[in-house]
Order: sequence, then structure tokens, then C-alpha cells
Amino acid sequence: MTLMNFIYGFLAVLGAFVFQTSLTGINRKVTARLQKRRGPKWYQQFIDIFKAFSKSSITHGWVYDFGAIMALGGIAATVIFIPVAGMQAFPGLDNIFVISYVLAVGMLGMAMSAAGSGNPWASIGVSRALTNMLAYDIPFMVVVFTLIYQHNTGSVSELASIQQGVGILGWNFFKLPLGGIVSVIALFGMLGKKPFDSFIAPAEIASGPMVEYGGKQLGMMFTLHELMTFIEVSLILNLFFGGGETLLIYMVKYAILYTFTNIVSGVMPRFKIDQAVTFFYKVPLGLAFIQGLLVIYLGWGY
Amino acid sequence: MHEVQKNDRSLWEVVGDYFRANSIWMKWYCTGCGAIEMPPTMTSRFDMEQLGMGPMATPRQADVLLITGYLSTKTLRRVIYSYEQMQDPKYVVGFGSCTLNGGIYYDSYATINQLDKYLPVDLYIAGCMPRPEAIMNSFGELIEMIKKGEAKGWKHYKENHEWYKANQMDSLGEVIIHDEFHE
Amino acid sequence: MTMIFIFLGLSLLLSYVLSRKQPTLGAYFTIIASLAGLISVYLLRNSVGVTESFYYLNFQITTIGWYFAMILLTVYFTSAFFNPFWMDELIYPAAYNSLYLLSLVGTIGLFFAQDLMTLFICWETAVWSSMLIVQQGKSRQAAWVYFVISAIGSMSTLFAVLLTMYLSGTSEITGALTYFTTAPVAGALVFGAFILAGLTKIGIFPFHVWLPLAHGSAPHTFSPVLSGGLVKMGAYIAYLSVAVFPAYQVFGDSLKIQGVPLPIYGLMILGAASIVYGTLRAIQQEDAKRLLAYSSVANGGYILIGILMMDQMAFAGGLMHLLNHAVASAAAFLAIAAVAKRTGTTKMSELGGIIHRMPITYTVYLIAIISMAGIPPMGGFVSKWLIFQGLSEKGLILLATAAAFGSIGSYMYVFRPLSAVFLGQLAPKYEHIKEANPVMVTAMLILTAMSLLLGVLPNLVLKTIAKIQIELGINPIIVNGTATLTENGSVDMLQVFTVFGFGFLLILILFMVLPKSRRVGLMDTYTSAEFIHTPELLHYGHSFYAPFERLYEKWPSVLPLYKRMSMKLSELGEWAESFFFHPDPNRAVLWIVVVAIVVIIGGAQ
Amino acid sequence: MTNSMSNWIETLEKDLGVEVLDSPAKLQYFIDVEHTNVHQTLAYLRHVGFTQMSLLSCIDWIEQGKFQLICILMNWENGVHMLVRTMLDRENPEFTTITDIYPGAVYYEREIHEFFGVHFRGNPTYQKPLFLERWDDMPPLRKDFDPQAYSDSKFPRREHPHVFKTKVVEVTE
Amino acid sequence: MWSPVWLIVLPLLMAFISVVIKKQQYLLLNLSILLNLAVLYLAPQGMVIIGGFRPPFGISLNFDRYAFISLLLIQVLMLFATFIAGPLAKKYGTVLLVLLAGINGMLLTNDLFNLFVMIEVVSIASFIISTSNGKFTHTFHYLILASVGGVFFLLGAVMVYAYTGTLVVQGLFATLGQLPNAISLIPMMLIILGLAVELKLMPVGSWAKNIYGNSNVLTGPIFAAVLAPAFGFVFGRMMGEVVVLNPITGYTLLFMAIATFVLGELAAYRQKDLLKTLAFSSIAQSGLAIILFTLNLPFAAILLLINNALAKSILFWVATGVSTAYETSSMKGLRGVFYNHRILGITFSIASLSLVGIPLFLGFYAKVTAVMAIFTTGLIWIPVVILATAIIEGAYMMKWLLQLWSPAKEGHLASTEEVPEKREALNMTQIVAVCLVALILFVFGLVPQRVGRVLSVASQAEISQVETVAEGGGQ
Repeated sequence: MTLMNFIYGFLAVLGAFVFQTSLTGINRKVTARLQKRRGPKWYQQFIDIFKAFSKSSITHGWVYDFGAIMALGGIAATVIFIPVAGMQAFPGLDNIFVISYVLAVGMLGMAMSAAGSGNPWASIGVSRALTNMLAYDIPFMVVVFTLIYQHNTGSVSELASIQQGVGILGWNFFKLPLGGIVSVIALFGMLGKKPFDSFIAPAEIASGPMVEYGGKQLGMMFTLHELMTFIEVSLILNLFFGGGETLLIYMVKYAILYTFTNIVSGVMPRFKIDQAVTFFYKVPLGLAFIQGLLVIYLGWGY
Repeated sequence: MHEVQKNDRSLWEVVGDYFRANSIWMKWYCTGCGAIEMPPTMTSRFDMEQLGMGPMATPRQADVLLITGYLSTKTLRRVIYSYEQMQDPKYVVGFGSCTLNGGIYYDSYATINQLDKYLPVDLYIAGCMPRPEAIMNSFGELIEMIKKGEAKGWKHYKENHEWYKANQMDSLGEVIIHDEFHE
Repeated sequence: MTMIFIFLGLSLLLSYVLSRKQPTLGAYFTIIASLAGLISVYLLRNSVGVTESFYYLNFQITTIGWYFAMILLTVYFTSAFFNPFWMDELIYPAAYNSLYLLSLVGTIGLFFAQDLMTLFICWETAVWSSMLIVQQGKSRQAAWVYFVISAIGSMSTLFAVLLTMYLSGTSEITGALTYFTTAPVAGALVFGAFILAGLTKIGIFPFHVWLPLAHGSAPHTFSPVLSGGLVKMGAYIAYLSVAVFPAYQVFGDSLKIQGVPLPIYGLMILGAASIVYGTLRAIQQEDAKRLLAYSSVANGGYILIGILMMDQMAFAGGLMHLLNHAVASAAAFLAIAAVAKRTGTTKMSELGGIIHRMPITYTVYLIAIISMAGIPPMGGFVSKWLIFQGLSEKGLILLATAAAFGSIGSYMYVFRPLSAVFLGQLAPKYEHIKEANPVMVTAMLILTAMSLLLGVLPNLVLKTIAKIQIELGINPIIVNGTATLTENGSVDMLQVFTVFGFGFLLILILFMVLPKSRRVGLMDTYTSAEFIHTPELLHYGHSFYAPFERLYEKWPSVLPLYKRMSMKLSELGEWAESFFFHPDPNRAVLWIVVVAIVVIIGGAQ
Repeated sequence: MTNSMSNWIETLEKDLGVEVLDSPAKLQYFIDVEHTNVHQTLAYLRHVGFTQMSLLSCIDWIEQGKFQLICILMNWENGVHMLVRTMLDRENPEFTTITDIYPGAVYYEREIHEFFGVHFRGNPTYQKPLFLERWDDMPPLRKDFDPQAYSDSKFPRREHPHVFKTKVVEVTE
Repeated sequence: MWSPVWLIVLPLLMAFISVVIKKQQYLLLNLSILLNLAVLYLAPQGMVIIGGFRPPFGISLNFDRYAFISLLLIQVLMLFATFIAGPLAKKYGTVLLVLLAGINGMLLTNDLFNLFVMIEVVSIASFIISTSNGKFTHTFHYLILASVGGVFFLLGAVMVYAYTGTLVVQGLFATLGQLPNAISLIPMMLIILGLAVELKLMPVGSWAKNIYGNSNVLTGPIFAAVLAPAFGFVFGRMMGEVVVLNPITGYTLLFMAIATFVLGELAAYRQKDLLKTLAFSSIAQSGLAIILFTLNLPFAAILLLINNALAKSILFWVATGVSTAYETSSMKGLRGVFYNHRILGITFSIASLSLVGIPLFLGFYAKVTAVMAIFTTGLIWIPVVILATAIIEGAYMMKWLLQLWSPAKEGHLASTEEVPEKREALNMTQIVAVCLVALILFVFGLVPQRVGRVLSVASQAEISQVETVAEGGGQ
């Protein structure tokens, strides 16, 4: 652990933010085109975030601020753990469980901050978000367990590098197609894309956890959302699409995967939260189990 | 009434105004018939998002408060409450003649006649109702105003707080109602 | 070691005498006594292997016993800080104080027991003394259920103990249990009887009913001991029955699933079931203490699975989870107790916004639940991580899924008290409450510091666990500096903590640079522009996860099953009473004739 | 009108001793009763099946110096709406509450008091305001109330002609 | 001079005197018990033949360790029982003296016919005592059953005499064992059924429910703590010396005993009345003792009988005292009653914990010994049944303990306001006496091996191998 590690870490956070925010802007345009609109400028997302930072803000007590800082801090730290095209700020810390649990720090911080605002909508939103998490994470975890069992490693970068060098069919998505489909579905849940976005439903519960945020806290929440998207898409990319040999390939793959989710969610309606749970526990969980049993007992996908 | 001085913005504010002008999030208070003009404005025909505008769920997140139609006294109380929950800088746009001069409700015992007595309106859009074209144009105008630092109603409201409050008290008696339904 | 027991025994009497004079004095004395116990047991760390006899009880110091005893003493010691403040709520304060120490003696004795009889005697002592404490709380029914379920465990242990002693001819634990390597059939019976006791005490799925009842209605000061401490007795029995008892050899011939014999796998499935069941039920609870009790059920499942795995990683994880859960659960219960002291309730929907009055208690609870949910950088993460690693390495996918469910589900239930009790709107009736008493705060902060320390430097404990693993002859967990290494991945918690701190610092700077926020009241919040002046109505605390709960609210509960069983027993008794014990002598004469005929006919052949 | 229905109506007429009037709407009838007889009429109607009270309303007949109270009842068995009407003295509008017969009327009575100033004896809460937050004038739906004057006194009006500050925008598409 | 005959003669003599000096019966009673204790201490062990005739014509007494232990227990408990019963014991002094004489005779006699006579004496005395609560119907039921039992026993004794020509108890089984199975079957059955009534064995023990369940401070302890162990010891003597079991009688007896135990506990489990609970508990415990005697495990059975006698006497003293004072014995009426009677509560708790067999008390040692002993017979399912039933026993005893200690309603914290008002249940001297018995129980629990060593001598020679295992079990 030297100073350089931390500088790299800082750069990773910054790079992830810039990359994902641009991509979000572009995807807003993509969605607009899907709806036969012209859409905003590609850098609109930056403007939105910086505008939020430029406004005045309120606070509902120390936990409201502390939670927001903890949330963004936790997420930023998680970004540092994510291996991108074999690069890592802190080598050896990319265990998948570490990543998914450090991610939870950010979520907990956000939930805490939201509930700390004293707004019932926020609490409802948090309750939905946590339920949603319980729904999508279980099928995903089953797939992850299968992967770890298969490759005997829990390191994300190793899992990514195993898939590289044998062409597109070396990807886990093709070797374990059921698991791949499950985790892409889970990605929708992770990103809170439609049809799994009931926890931020603006018209029903006034955007849920975000209800009381304005000004800099809102800006932080937007930043958080960008970074979280980066983590989640990167995770799926590394686990199932072979990561990237070089940064460019990584970015291209990333953009394609993210745009794909965006396009699909653009034409989706919204599940109620209990419908989402039922869905995840019926289809993806079943597929994940089948995949797991195939790998463990029949030795598929080696 | 105290008038706000023009062009006394710092560099920070100029940059901020650029961002604010290009990203206007609306709290769109559906007070009257004008609300129906908003959906076409937002969707593919006129596509408000190309200006960086979009609807927001709560006043905390929003920059601009759209008053789309007549305001009864009951509604006005809630509008004022919402406005005060918004974060600075914030802008108010009045839709249609009802907010201007009472419109067809000029003699109603329950409807106010002139919004800018109670809230600092940055921009009125005339018409009964204004069509989406008019709305789009006036949003362009609002963007220009923000860019130039002319949309400073929120400062005005702050500096003339007593005046606004007095007007509100005269017409409404009490903004934050305490009665059996709210205790 | 005998001195410790004599000392605790004497201090038990002394605390009774003191409490008769002045209950608070006796309660303060329990702190001193348990601290003395803690220190003296800590000093035993280098005298592993020493055996001592006290009367007809025989004790031996083992690493695992020392480890368990340290956990228990920590929990007893910290919970004792709360005792003085509850004396006026109890009807028998003197009995409370002395039974508190008696149950401590029982549990420590259990961990240091060298022979089976001592083990059982200490077990029972702890059970009935704690049962008598539980009854001083809200519910006699709870204490009764606790006793009955424990009695199921006790009697099966007694059976196993006596059968083992009879068959092996010795009562020394290790010697007696290893006898079964050569007698697998009897071994299976003994194993079943032994593990049943462990299951009842940990609160594994079908036997978990006593936990929410007893934990939920015990005196607030004793709930942490029950959850953080006494439940661990069951874990010790589970440890004995799988690690000392040669379970893997006894079931060596049975069908194996991913290398785990079927009976043990079945037990693991029970553990998994209790993770899932505990999680789902915890999500439903309206009472904070009952919620935490169900979380203990779920965490008990992790501990059981971990211990049953008997491998390098999950076993270490299970043993470490014992400590982590003890510390975290005790801290959480104590925090709730501190709130209950000030507000008089533990129902979540009646509370809210307590953070603005009790920030330290809030912090304690926050860190406790972070650890309980297994989120870094607290202790719970490391142990859950190890269990996950072990499970996925063996490919036990069903168990791993249950573990994941419990882990993610725990975010839901631990967040609920956080949100409903501490965050949200502050009701006016709690406007004037104060932060908990400094004595209570001290206890809570000790536990909080431990949680954090365990999370950042887990190797402090993992070293001891590695020693235990070496004693058992399985691969020890490898620790290297601050890093914990396993076969399929490693983690360095200090580094994780540093990186997390770095991220936090980065954002803190950003936050500080940006303009300062204006402080507004809690009621100045978005209400869809409606005026609401009643904070209680704006507090979201009831049926927190309503849509999710609706998915399984119709599922059958286990408690009615037991109630029905109890009723059936009563009916059987009624039948016996009216049929065989009818006061009319005619019937008795009839029965005599029947018996006589049976005997004569049967005997004539 | 079916035969059975007309028989039923006749029975009602006989029992109540009043004429049941037809209305333009289908299955809708009027009864005009003295305000002293309203309660027994309502009680009877409730007894014969008019279990739902849909509305209690009021009309200001200023020329006649009367308020007319209208109570709309509905019978769920045959779908008949019955409008029970009664006249009150406008100078001293007092009426006895019908909440004993139809408890749901409590809010309607508050509303009528708020808008017309009719007093309801026996309803302890009728004087509390319902819709008009902080109303400070005579009941606004009385015909002698002048809304223009009230509006002028309360809500300042823009002085015309007004010169708008900003330029007039050409609407282009 | 010091002959065990005094144990019978002295109470009888005192009984006759007490008829004359009615005012001093209580004193005479206590005096005779104390003298009996002295006799017990001083009398040499061995066979005593009275009247110089050879048995079966003379009366011969078998004063061995077994008899000594049982007599000691009975004298001590009788002393406490009469002392605590106080005024009632004064009223029934003569009867109690006769009872004492009968019990002592029963335990000492070496002759089946004498045994029958003594049993009848004891029965008649106990009928009279059982009337002290005024429930004559229950006594009548008891009387009928006991008479039937007595007749059976007599028939059995007569048949034994007819087949073997002797009535000497000692060593009778050897003679009987030579008889063909079909012949020895019926006398054995008759003897067992005869004793079964007093032992409260399942189909014929139904009288106990109401006699125990309506007991007062005299009858409860006399029946549960004096009569029950006395008959238990007699049964043990019969099983050891007389009864020859073939598989069918053996299993029938075992089955009946197990059924008594299990169903008795189940019936106790559902009771809402303290005395009735204790009544069924007594039935069940005697069933357990019969199991052990049937399996020829006298050491464990004796331990069990002693524990049961001591524990039950305390339970009945406290229960009858409290229920008399509060005029109810229901669970609801007695809730929280121990708040004001701490000492009674503690003694009650010790007794019930010992009864249930919780460690640190004598009952635990008894239970362990019993189970370990049964293992030697190879019948592993019996310990399973016993331990499973012990859960039920523990359940209802704990329910009572909890209710009696805690005055609070379910779901609320206890407060002193709900405590029932203080009434005098037992006076100070009585409490001291109860405490003494509790102390005995407690001390026995602390030194179980020493108790076991003393008792193991009392059990017969053929049981010596059981004893070593049991000793091992007590470590």
C-alpha cells in the first residue's frame, strides 16, 4: 500500500465517473430516439449533476449528511476494488464477496440517510429497494457460487482473465448460458432499470429514497448512481463477458452491455415490488439452480 | 419594494447559472386545466428534454415551479408551502390568464387574481390555455433569463419576504393551516 | 480454575445478600464479579490441558473451551452494566442477581467440562437458572416454552451421555466420544441425541420457537445474554458432536453429497432452513426484541452450518461468527434496552427519531447491525465471508443460497429497527428523553469497539481458531499479517478498511468544499404539499415491508404446531384420566378382571 | 313503469300520506314533506329499504325566503332514488339533525352549514368548518352573497392596462 | 432388650394407652416415633423369631439393611408429618399410631400372612385418616378397592401356601421357581394385583386422584410420603424375595407400570389444580418405581422412592398449607402466592426441581442411576420413554413453579400490587420443619455418592453388579 495506490484509486473513481456519466448522457439520447424524440445533449448528465452541486441544500440532522457521505464514500471505495481490464488500484482485494458487501455499505448509508430525513416516502422507497435487492441478489449469488466452484477462485480479475484468449465462446455467458441470462436479468434489478424500478417510482412514492434530497446531497446521489452503475455493469462484464484485454475493448463491451440494458428497459413496463420478487424467485432462480446443478454434478461449462 | 441589483454575479454564480439554465427540473403543480398541456410538451412532439428540462417528483429536487392554471386559496397555501421547500435558486412560471388576472374566475370568492402578489413570478405565459408551442418558446425565454442572471425572483422573495408574507396573510389569513384535518 | 468457580459461587451468595439490602448494590456487584471472571479466565489462556477436579465435577482447560468462555464472559460482563438500572422493575431483584451469576457459572462450567456428567450438570444449571430469570420478564409462557424446549434437548443429552458412558465405560468426553469410531450404529443414535440438544439450544428451525418468546419477553438486561451468550452453549454441543465426536467417521459409509455425509448434510439443511425461516420471520416482526431474536435464529443457522462443515474455511467462519454474533447481538439488544429504558417500549411503530436524543445508542446499534448483516468493515463480514468461501468451494449450492438469502435478508430486518426506532420522525412524547446513562453507554461502547476491532483485525481471533483447528487435525485457516488466506481467495481487512476510509475521506472533502446546508426541522419535509402537524402520523414504522410480507403471511407458523402438540398431550391426559383414573371402583374392578384374564390366558399357553 | 313498481309507489304514498312525484330521470321520485315530518319520513323510508343516503344538499330560494333541503336516498333492492325535499324558513334556518337516521349525514350537515348557514340541532359538530379554510364572511352560496365584492376585498387585482416587461414572443413551430 | 419387635409393639402399646389418655395422644405418638428411632439405631440386625415357633407358625421379622433404610425413612417422615400436621395429628393420634405399627410390621415381617394382616391394619388406618377432609365418597371408593386388593393378596398367599407349604418370605422365590409356570402364575398375579391397589398401579390406582387431590396438611403427606414409599418398599421386598416372573407376567407388569408412569404424567400435565397435579405425579412416580423393581433394579428404585418421598412430602406440605390458607388450589387462585411466602417457595422449588431430576439435587442422581441401571438390562427403549416422559413432568412442574412465583399477568411485567395478600399458610415451627426436610434433600443432592453407598448395602446381594455401574454414573 503506497501513495501510488491511492492516486490510482482516485483516478479510477474519477475515470469511472466521467466514463459512466457520459455513457448515461448518450443513453438518454438513445432512449429519446427510441421514443422518437431528439433527446438532450450527450453531456446533459454532467450538467445535471453539476447543477445539483451548485444549488443550495438543506439537512435534516447529522445522520442525513453522514449517511450520504457514507453512501458515496462506500461506493467510491468499491469502485477502487473493481478490476478494469486487468488493472487494479489495490491488487488482491477484488474478491467478489468483498465487492458485493462493500457495495452494501453504500446502500446502507443511502438507506440510512434517506430514512434520516424523516419522510415516509423515503422509508417506503428504502423498503422497496431492500426487497428488490433480496429478489435479484439471490439468483445472482447462486450463479456466483457456481462460478467460484467451477473456477476455484473468488477473485473477479482472475475470473475475467480465465475467459480471455479463447475468443468469444470462452465467455462464461456462452459457457454457462443459463447463468449468463440470469445475471443479465439480475443486472436490470441491480441498476434499478425497468421493470424493476418500483423503488424510485416518481409518481407513486415521489422518487422514494431520493424524496428529500436537493442541492449537493442530490448531486451526491446522482454521482452515487453513476458509480454504482459502473460497479454493477463491470461486475457482470468481468464475470460473464470476459472483462477486457485492453481498456478500449473493455469500454466498448461496457458501452454495448449498458446500452443494451437501457434499450430493453426503455420498452418495459414496471413490476410491483411483490411481482418482482415472485418473478425473480420463479424464473431466474430456477434457471440459476439448473445451471448450478449442471455445473456441479454434470461438469458442464469447463 | 426592494429591487434586486442586476449583474452582480460572481464568477461562480455565472458558471452555476450556465448549468442551471441548461438543466431545468420542474415541479409541476397541476392546479388547473393547464396541466393537460404539459404531456404533449414533454413527449415526442415537442420533446422538452432537448432543452435539458424534465419533470421531477418533489420540490426539493426541482428548479422551477409551474403553476398551470387557476389557484384557489386552498391550493395557493399548498403552492406557497411547496415553493418554500424548494432549493435556491428557484423559479416560478405562471401559466395562463388565471394566474395573471384571475381569468374567468375573476369574481370567484375562492380564487386569487394575481399570483405575483404572493410568489415571485419570473415568467408568465399568457393564454387560456397556452399551447405547447407557447410553452416551449417561453421555456427558451426562461433559459435565456437564467443565463443572463435575470431570473432572480427567488432573491426578490427573500429580500421582500415581509411584503409577500403580508400579501399572503391578507388574502389567506394563514398559510400553514391548523385544523382538525391536519392535526 | 476451581478458584474461579468458588469465587463465582461465593460472589453469587454475596450478591444475593447485597441485593436483599439494596438491589442496585448487588447489581453493581454482578459487574465486578463477571469482570473478575473475565480476567481470570483470560489468564488461563496459556494453561491449556490443565485438568482440575472440584468435588465430583471435573474440568479441563481447552482452547475451544477458553474461546467459548471468553465470549460468554464478555457478554455477561457487558450486559451486567445494565443490571443496576432494571432492579426496580423486577419483582425478585436479589434472585435475579444471584441467578445471573449462577447461569454464568453453569455456562463456563459447560465449556470447561472434562467429563460428560459435568457437562450435563452445568448445562442444566444454566438452563434452569436462566429460565427463572426469563420468567421475571413479561411472559411466564415464554419461560415455560424455553424450559420445555430446553428440556427436550436436556433429556436427549442425558440419554446420549448415559448411553455413551454405559457403552464406552468412561465419562471423559474425548475418550468416551471417540469410542464410537468403532460402533457406528450406536454412534448414530448418540450423535442424533447429542445434536438434538445443540439444535434446541441454538434455536435451529423446528426448535426455534422459544427464542423469540424468551428473548422477546425476558427482562431487557437478560435478552443480550440469552441471544449473545446462552445460545452459544448449543453451538458448543454442536461442536462436541461433530468435532470431538467422530461424526464424519461414524457416517463414513453413508451417502455423501459433495463430500458431506447425508445425515450431516440433513442437519446443514436444517441450519439453512433456520436461516431462511428466521430471516423471513424477522422481517415480519413489529417488536424490536422479537426481531433480533429471530435474527439470532438465522445467525444460529450460519453457526451450525459452519461448525458442521469441519473444514478449513467454513469451520473457522462458524467459530468466528459465534464471537461476532455474540458481540453484535448483545450490542443490538443492549441498544434496544437502552431505548426501552428511556421510552418504555420496544414496539417499533411506537418509537421513531430517537437518534436526535440518543446519538451514541444509535451509533452502537448501527455498528452492531453492520456486523450482524455481514457488511465490512465489521466483524460479521469476515465470518460470513469464510462461510461463503467454504460453501462455494465444496459446491454446496443449496446451503450457499440459503446463506446468501439470510445475508441479503438481514439487510432488510436489521434496517427496520434502525429506520423505525432511531430514524424517522420524533414523537413529541419523546421530545425530552436523554441519552442513556454513562454506565450503560460504557458497556455498549466496549462491544462496539470489539465489533470494529474484529472487523479490521480479524486475525487476532483467527489465530486462536487456527490453534483449535490444529488440535482437531484439520487444515488450519492461514493468516498472514493482516491478510486472511483461503484456497479460493484472500482478503486483507485492514486494507479494505483503509480503502473504505480513503473513499469516505474523499467524499467528506467534497462534502466540506460544497456550500453548507441549512438545517431544517424533521417536519419540514415533502408531504405532497399537505400540511401535517403530527409527527407520529408521518412516521413510517408499521408493516415496514408490507408488500414482501404479504407474499408469505399465510405460511404456517411453527408455534401453533407445538401448541397443538401440547393440546394433544393434554387431551391424551384427559382421556387417560377419564378412562383409567376414573374414581368409580367398578371400572377398576373391571380392569382387574381384564388384566387377570389376559395374564391367565397368556400364561397358560 | 312496471305494474309492481307502481303498486309499490302507491303503497308508499298511502303509508306516508304524501304524493310521490315523478321526475324526468328514470327510477327517480320526489317527495315534498313538511320539515317537521322529515324525520319520520326518512325513518320509514330507511325501514322500507332506502338504506343509502347519497347526498344531503340545499337550495337557496331567495324570492320565496326559503331554503330547500334535499336528501337523496337510494334503495339498493330496486335501484330507486328518492329525493326527499323540505322547505325551511330562510330567516331562521334551523333543522334537526338526521344523523340519528343516517349517520353519514354528519359531514353533509357541516357542509350545508358552511355554505348556507343552516343550523342543525342535535349535531354537535355541525358548526366546524369543513372545506373553506379560515372563512370569514357570510356563507358563500347564499344568493345574497356578493362574490365580486368579496374577491375585490380579499384578492388584489392587477391594474390594467399593464405593460408586460418582456417582449412579445412570435410563436413559431 | 433392643429388638426390632419394639417397632411394632411400641406404637401399638401407645395406641392402647392413647385410647385411655386421649389428651396426650400427640405426645405419645411423637414419643413412640422417637423411641422407634432409638430402637432402629440400637437394635442388632438379623432375623427375629417371636414366640419360639418355627416359621410359618411363629411371627418372624427380617430386620436387614433394606428394612432398616425403609424404616428409618418412614419414621423420620412420620415424625415430620405428625409434627407439621399439628392439630390434625392430635385428633388422629391413635389412628396414626396404629398406622405406624402397621407400616413397621409390614416392612419387618417375614411372613406372607402376617404381611396381609399388616396391610389390612394399614389400610384401615389410612381409611380413617383419609376421612379427615370430610370427603367420605372418596374414602368409600378407596375402601372398596383396597378391600378387593386385600382379598386378592390373601388369596395369593393362600395359594402360595397350598403349593409350597411355607409362607416365609425370605427365599420364597426359590421354592416358587421350581413350580410349573402355569401354577405359579396365578398366585403371583394375585399378589401383585393385591399390592397394585396401594401402589396406585394403573387400572386400580384411580382412588389416588381424589384422595390425594382433596388432601389436607395431614393426609397428603401421610399418603404421598409415608404410605407410598412404605408400599413401594413392600413391593420391592416381594419382587426380591417372592415373586417369580415369567415373560407374560413380567411384560404385563412392565407394561402396566410404564402405562401408569406415562399416562399419570400426561394426566398431571393437564391439571389446573395443584393438589390434583401432585396426585397424578405420585401415581406416575410409583409407576416408575414399579418399573425399576420389575426389572430387578432395587438400588435405583430405593433411591427413587427416597427422593420421591422427601420431595413429595415437601410439595404436599407446602401445597396443602397454601391451598388451605387461600381456600383454593387452582392455578389462577394461587398465582404469585410465593411472593409472600419466600421460604415455602424456595423449599417447594427445591422439592420440585429434585422431583423432576434437575442436577444438583437428589432426583438427578436417582434418575441417572435408574437409566444407567436399565441400560444393563438391554432394554434401551425404556430409558427413552422415561426421559421423554420426564420432559412432560418437567413441563408441568415448571408451569406450576412459574405461576406460583410470579404474580404478573401474561404479557406484563410483575408488580407488587398484584401479589395476593399475605395469609398464614404454615406457622413458624412448621416452616422450620419443612426447611429441615428440604435441607435433607438438598444435602443428599450435594453428596449423592455417599447416599448411594449407604443405600447400595441395603439392596440385595444379586444387585451388586448394578450398583457399580450406578456408582460410575454418579461421577
